[in-house]
Amino acid sequence: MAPRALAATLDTLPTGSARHSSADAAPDSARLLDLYRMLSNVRQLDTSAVAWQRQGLIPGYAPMLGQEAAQVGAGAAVDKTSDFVFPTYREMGVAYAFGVNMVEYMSTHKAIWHGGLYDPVETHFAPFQAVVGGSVLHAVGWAHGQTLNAASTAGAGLGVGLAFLGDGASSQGDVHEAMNFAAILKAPVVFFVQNNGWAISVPTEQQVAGGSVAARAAGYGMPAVRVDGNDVLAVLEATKRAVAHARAGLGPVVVEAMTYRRGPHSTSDDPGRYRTLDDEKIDGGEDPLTRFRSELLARGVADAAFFAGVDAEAQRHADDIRDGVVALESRPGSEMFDFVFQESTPTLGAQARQWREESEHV
Amino acid sequence: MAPRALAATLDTLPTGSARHSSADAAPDSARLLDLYRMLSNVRQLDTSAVAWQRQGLIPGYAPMLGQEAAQVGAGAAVDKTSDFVFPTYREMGVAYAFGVNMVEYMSTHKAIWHGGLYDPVETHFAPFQAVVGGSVLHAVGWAHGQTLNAASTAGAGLGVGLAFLGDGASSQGDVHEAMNFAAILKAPVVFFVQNNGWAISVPTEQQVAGGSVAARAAGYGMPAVRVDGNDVLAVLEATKRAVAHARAGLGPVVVEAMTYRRGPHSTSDDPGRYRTLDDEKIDGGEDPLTRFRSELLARGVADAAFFAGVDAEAQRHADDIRDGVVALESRPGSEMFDFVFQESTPTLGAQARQWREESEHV
Amino acid sequence: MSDTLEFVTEAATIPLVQLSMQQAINRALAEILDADDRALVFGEDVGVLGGVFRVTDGLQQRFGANRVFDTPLAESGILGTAIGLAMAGFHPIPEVQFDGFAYPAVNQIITQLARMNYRSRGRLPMPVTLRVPSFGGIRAPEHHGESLESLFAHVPGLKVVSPANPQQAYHLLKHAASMPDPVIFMEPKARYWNKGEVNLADNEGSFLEGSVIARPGKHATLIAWGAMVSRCLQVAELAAEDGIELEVLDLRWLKPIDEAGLAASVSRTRRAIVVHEGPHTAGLGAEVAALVSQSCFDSLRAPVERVTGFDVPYPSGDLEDEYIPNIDRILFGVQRVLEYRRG
Amino acid sequence: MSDTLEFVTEAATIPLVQLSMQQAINRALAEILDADDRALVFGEDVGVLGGVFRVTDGLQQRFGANRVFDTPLAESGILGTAIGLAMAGFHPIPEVQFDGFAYPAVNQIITQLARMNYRSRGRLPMPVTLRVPSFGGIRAPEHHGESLESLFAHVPGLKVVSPANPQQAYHLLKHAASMPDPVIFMEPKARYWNKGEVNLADNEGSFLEGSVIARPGKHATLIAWGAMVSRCLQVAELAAEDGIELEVLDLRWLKPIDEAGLAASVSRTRRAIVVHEGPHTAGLGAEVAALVSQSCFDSLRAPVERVTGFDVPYPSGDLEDEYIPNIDRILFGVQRVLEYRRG
Ligand SMILES: Cc1ncc(C[n+]2csc(CCOP(=O)(O)OP(=O)(O)O)c2C)c(N)n1
Ligand SMILES: Cc1ncc(C[n+]2csc(CCOP(=O)(O)OP(=O)(O)O)c2C)c(N)n1
Ligand SMILES: [Mg+2]
Ligand SMILES: [Mg+2]
Repeated sequence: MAPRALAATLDTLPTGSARHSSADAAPDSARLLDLYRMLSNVRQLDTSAVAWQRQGLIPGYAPMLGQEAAQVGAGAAVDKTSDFVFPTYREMGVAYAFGVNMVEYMSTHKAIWHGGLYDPVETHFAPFQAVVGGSVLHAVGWAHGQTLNAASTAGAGLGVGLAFLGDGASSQGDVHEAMNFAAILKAPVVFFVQNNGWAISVPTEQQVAGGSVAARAAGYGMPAVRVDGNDVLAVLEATKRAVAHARAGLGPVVVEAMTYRRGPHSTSDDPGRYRTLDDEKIDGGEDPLTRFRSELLARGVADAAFFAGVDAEAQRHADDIRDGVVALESRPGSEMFDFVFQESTPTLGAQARQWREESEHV
Repeated sequence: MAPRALAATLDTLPTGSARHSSADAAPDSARLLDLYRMLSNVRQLDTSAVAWQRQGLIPGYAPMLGQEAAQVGAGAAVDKTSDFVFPTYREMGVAYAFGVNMVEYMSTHKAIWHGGLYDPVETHFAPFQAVVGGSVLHAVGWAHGQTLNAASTAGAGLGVGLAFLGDGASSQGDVHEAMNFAAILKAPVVFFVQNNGWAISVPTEQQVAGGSVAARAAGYGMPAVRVDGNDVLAVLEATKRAVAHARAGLGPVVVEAMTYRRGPHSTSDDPGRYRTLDDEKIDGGEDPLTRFRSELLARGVADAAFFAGVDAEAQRHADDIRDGVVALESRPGSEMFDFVFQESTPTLGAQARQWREESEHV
Repeated sequence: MSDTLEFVTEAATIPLVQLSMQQAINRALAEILDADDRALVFGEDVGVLGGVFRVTDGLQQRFGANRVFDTPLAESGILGTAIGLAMAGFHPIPEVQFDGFAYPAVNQIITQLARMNYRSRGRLPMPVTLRVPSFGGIRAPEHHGESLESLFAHVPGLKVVSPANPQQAYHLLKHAASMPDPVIFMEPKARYWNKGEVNLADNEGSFLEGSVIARPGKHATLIAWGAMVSRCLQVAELAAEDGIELEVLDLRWLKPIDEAGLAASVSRTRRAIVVHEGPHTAGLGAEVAALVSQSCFDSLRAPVERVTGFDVPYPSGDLEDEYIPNIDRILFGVQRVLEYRRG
Repeated sequence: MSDTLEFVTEAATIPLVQLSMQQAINRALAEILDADDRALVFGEDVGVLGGVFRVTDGLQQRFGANRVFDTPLAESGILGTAIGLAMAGFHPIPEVQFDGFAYPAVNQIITQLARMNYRSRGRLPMPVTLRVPSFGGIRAPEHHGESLESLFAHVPGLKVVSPANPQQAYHLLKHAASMPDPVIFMEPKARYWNKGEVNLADNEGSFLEGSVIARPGKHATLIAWGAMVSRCLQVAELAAEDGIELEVLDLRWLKPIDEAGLAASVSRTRRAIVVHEGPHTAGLGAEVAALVSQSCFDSLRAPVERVTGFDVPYPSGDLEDEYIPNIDRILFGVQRVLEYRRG
């Protein structure tokens, strides 16, 4: 079996269908180096977070090892000011590329607050989502809202909703409803599928009938791009084109990034029970960071010294984030009651008072 | 706009992929006359049921006017002994073609028993289903059960589940989950879609992104046939091929019968609020019964006298069924409690006793 | 916070009109759409058709297909889209066509709509008013007569209200749509066509909160909501002929429940019967009975009676009147609390 | 029908083994699959992996991928398929991976699984046992600590049970799987790893029905289920040091509820505290409190106390111990019922 990332690609997205200056321009060398910087930082942070869990600093974590190119490429393709990201529980790399405060992001893995402590409105990065497929419809609704807003404002291109989902999530009814709603509403949303080969222990072959989520798009009259998800430049380009298409009001697009979950599903998972190290080697293919390093060397825009410097910097950065995570304190129990409603109720107020009396003895 | 039934057809079902004696044989003239007999009876009964509602004999009814060819063709294509039909609330014509006792079938419309009084086990016709898309997954589970049974028995062809759904139902998440499960499990199930142009007041164009439910099948790696749903022979042939494919263990098939809901959604609906009579004329095309009459005349297997005789017979038959429906009595209130469980509970027993004391004063 | 209906008619020189509940809700929706350009109405058949009950009649014509639109046939899709629209700053007022078809949306309602404000630490409020034609009594097909109030009331993050008459329907819907939190608005479909007097003048907030005494009395309190309120009023009429004065408390808000209003009434009457259509076990009547049994422990002279639907699936039209609490069954419940003697 | 645990250990010369609840359930599943070739186990990751909690460990290897299989990631699909398999004569034992992920299946559970026997007038029974790892206490991500018992108990056509220890898990699961009706089997995931003595010998039916007295006492009855039973036993230990003898009633069957067992215990102790993890309003504690307040109206010396989760979304791990009834909060509840004086 060949590396999954190299699976036959599919591209039904009309090229140049939408004028998109940014997407047309191939990334210049500064941009290329910046992409590597992000990849290196994300890799470092992901590896560190796994270590934090082993050290007991955080109770659990969902590694994205191997998906760095897919996540950094996607995150780098959207506009922090006009677009909105709807992540799952594994989009640490997108959060990083999108500029989310990573200590606030990691707070969810420290069991401090389910949605994370970052501000979704300021960051345009929706709260951490633990329901598989749960937020895909939200992206469609949010995106349709941009269309409705545009009806009143000048047509300066639409804000785009970027919905993240996995191969497993594609089985959920909500994802079908989301794709159908989006196509009917012509909503500016991009369904970004990270097909990483696994849903916990279930391989894509037993999950996605037909073998490709991108191939489903045609059934909704939607364009789709299936791309090598371990090639950061390919992902960046494909996502930019998809976003430009949606931004131009031409409707939703599916991007399926073929990648591989090189690590366990989560720190409590044991992949040895359902796949061998050989499988991992063959299916995983070449490490996306190694690939991009070779690419940069080939292009002559970077050298070993650059990589060493960036990687060391990433290590320091991860250590700083660790300090921040260590310093994170639990939220007061009173916040259980504070955020249930915008306007609390007498019943809830009474429960909060009783909790204070019995648990805080005040 | 052209009649919907003549919409471009689609056929990805490998011909002869499965040996299917019955399906190969073109219907002989006896069979042709029998099909007309069914069409005539279904038309007559449907028209009568609408009248019964106006007369106050039944509180409501969901007419299938215009869908006779689709339903009779589908119903005639399956095997009463080995296969199982999973209807919606509008499959009166399938029930008739399948030999369900029509008085027992109509009991649901007399508000006597939601599922109908017919025996689903004996008739291989599942209870009347009021949840849109609600029973499609049941067909998949039942069909997979046939595969599991076959594992133990000799491979004499699999029982096939025939799931009925409408264009509107195709939007439900459950239908997506059903198609994906079926394709993954290679379950012997045929998804028979009656695309009748409307989901109450919502036209297919605002419902089915991409325009065709059959076109969705490819995304699951499933074959599909889109057929003129007002041509009873075309429907019969397409469904037979689909059933043969599934029976041979080659997996699920989607059949989309393009037809038209010529009547209101139900006797309480007022189509004048969302479509014009002209729309109905153009979109509806030629009456499926008229079409089949011409066909039989052209083939010279029937003449006006035959049609007159059959239609008169159908009228008498409908009257007999009406007598049966008139004679149907309400079920005793005690049955509210009798069928909740196979093994009742102390709580429910106490409620039943109290009901008897207070409502039957015994 | 309990208020008597007299309160309404007291105030003089205020615009009174006769409206059915269906008209009152339609009028409220029109006023909401008119006053709040972020408000959106959508669902199955709510646009061109104006809803299967005509509750949204004329709204699309008046406010356009951007503000009032039909969706594909998928309830989870409707709720999930509403959540995203709320995140984009809109005030969605979606409809699910019938109670029983809220079930496909339960995952989005419970895990998303009810929690987004909490999950986002108050940064993503969900000002969503979900209209659900509810309860039974219209001889409809299966799943068209369900009572989901106890399911919804149990969900942290939701508020739940059900109007008993046109006056309340008009004002409570406008109030719900003005709230920054998700509200499930349960419309007693069996009462859509009953006309009643509607006072269009704004009432101060207090009128919109808590329960109301639909009829004062002193021998026992009938506690009900939705379509059961008018039935309890009938029962009170009949009982009055025998000199039994029943108080009828219209709970209205099923979450939060007006605990003070319940306690005030029952501590006076010292006897209570809670009446609802939904199944008995773990129905909202259990919560009401538990609250009253606690708050009125000293004054109660008899156990709180629950006259409810049975623990059976909502039956077909012919058996509807056997399932829904009817006058006889409610009177038996009244008799039990009045005749109760400590053993 | 209430029974004491002594009953179990009384009987001599019967095979006793030490098992964790996870092992006990795994063993019960193996015996069910072995004895009933129509039984099927399926769900997400239950096959090769053996379940995220290893509850189905080794079953696929032993019984093959036709009897024990992984499904695509869709809970409604899992339940809908189970219903169809039951129609085909199988005995499905599906799993939803976590409580919070039963919500996407609620429509199939309520409108289909719970009603098919009724809709078909008894011709299409649904011998489906749905395993749901339930309740909180393991510091997991969002939606991994929910209590759905009041939602399920309210649904006509469902039976609901939750074991408190390995002995019950083993026998109740085998019993549930032998029933011709749908049973929701709620496994207290926080107790998966606690070992306990399991008596493998069959017990007569009576042992499998109704509630059990986990600890006898005379001053008040603590009513609990699932993981709260062991916590209430701790509380009883502590209270005993102060001479307060608390009876601990393990409800076990959440539908049907053992009304007789509840009445028998509380009419003796004359005081009751019901404890559960789920949110307070319309929680199953309301049903228990309503039943006890009625059946023990004359003997109760204090209002029934409810010590429960709050009406807030199940919080993140750090706040878990503030949300789930802890020993302090339960003791406060005990104190309230013991110190109550009629005003
Ligand atoms: C509705 C729902 N069902 C089940 C789960 C448990 N679960 C968490 S992640 C996961 C697998 C998801 O696979 P995929 O969508 O491919 O994303 P990946 O984990 O590969 O990133 C499962 C089954 C869940 N969180 N939500
Ligand atoms: C889950 C669900 N949602 C909504 C409804 C209300 N409803 C009944 S039929 C119908 C339209 C169905 O359209 P379609 O699937 O095309 O079937 P048709 O009526 O055209 O035969 C709707 C919305 C329902 N019965 N079930
Ligand atoms: Mg995956
Ligand atoms: Mg249709």
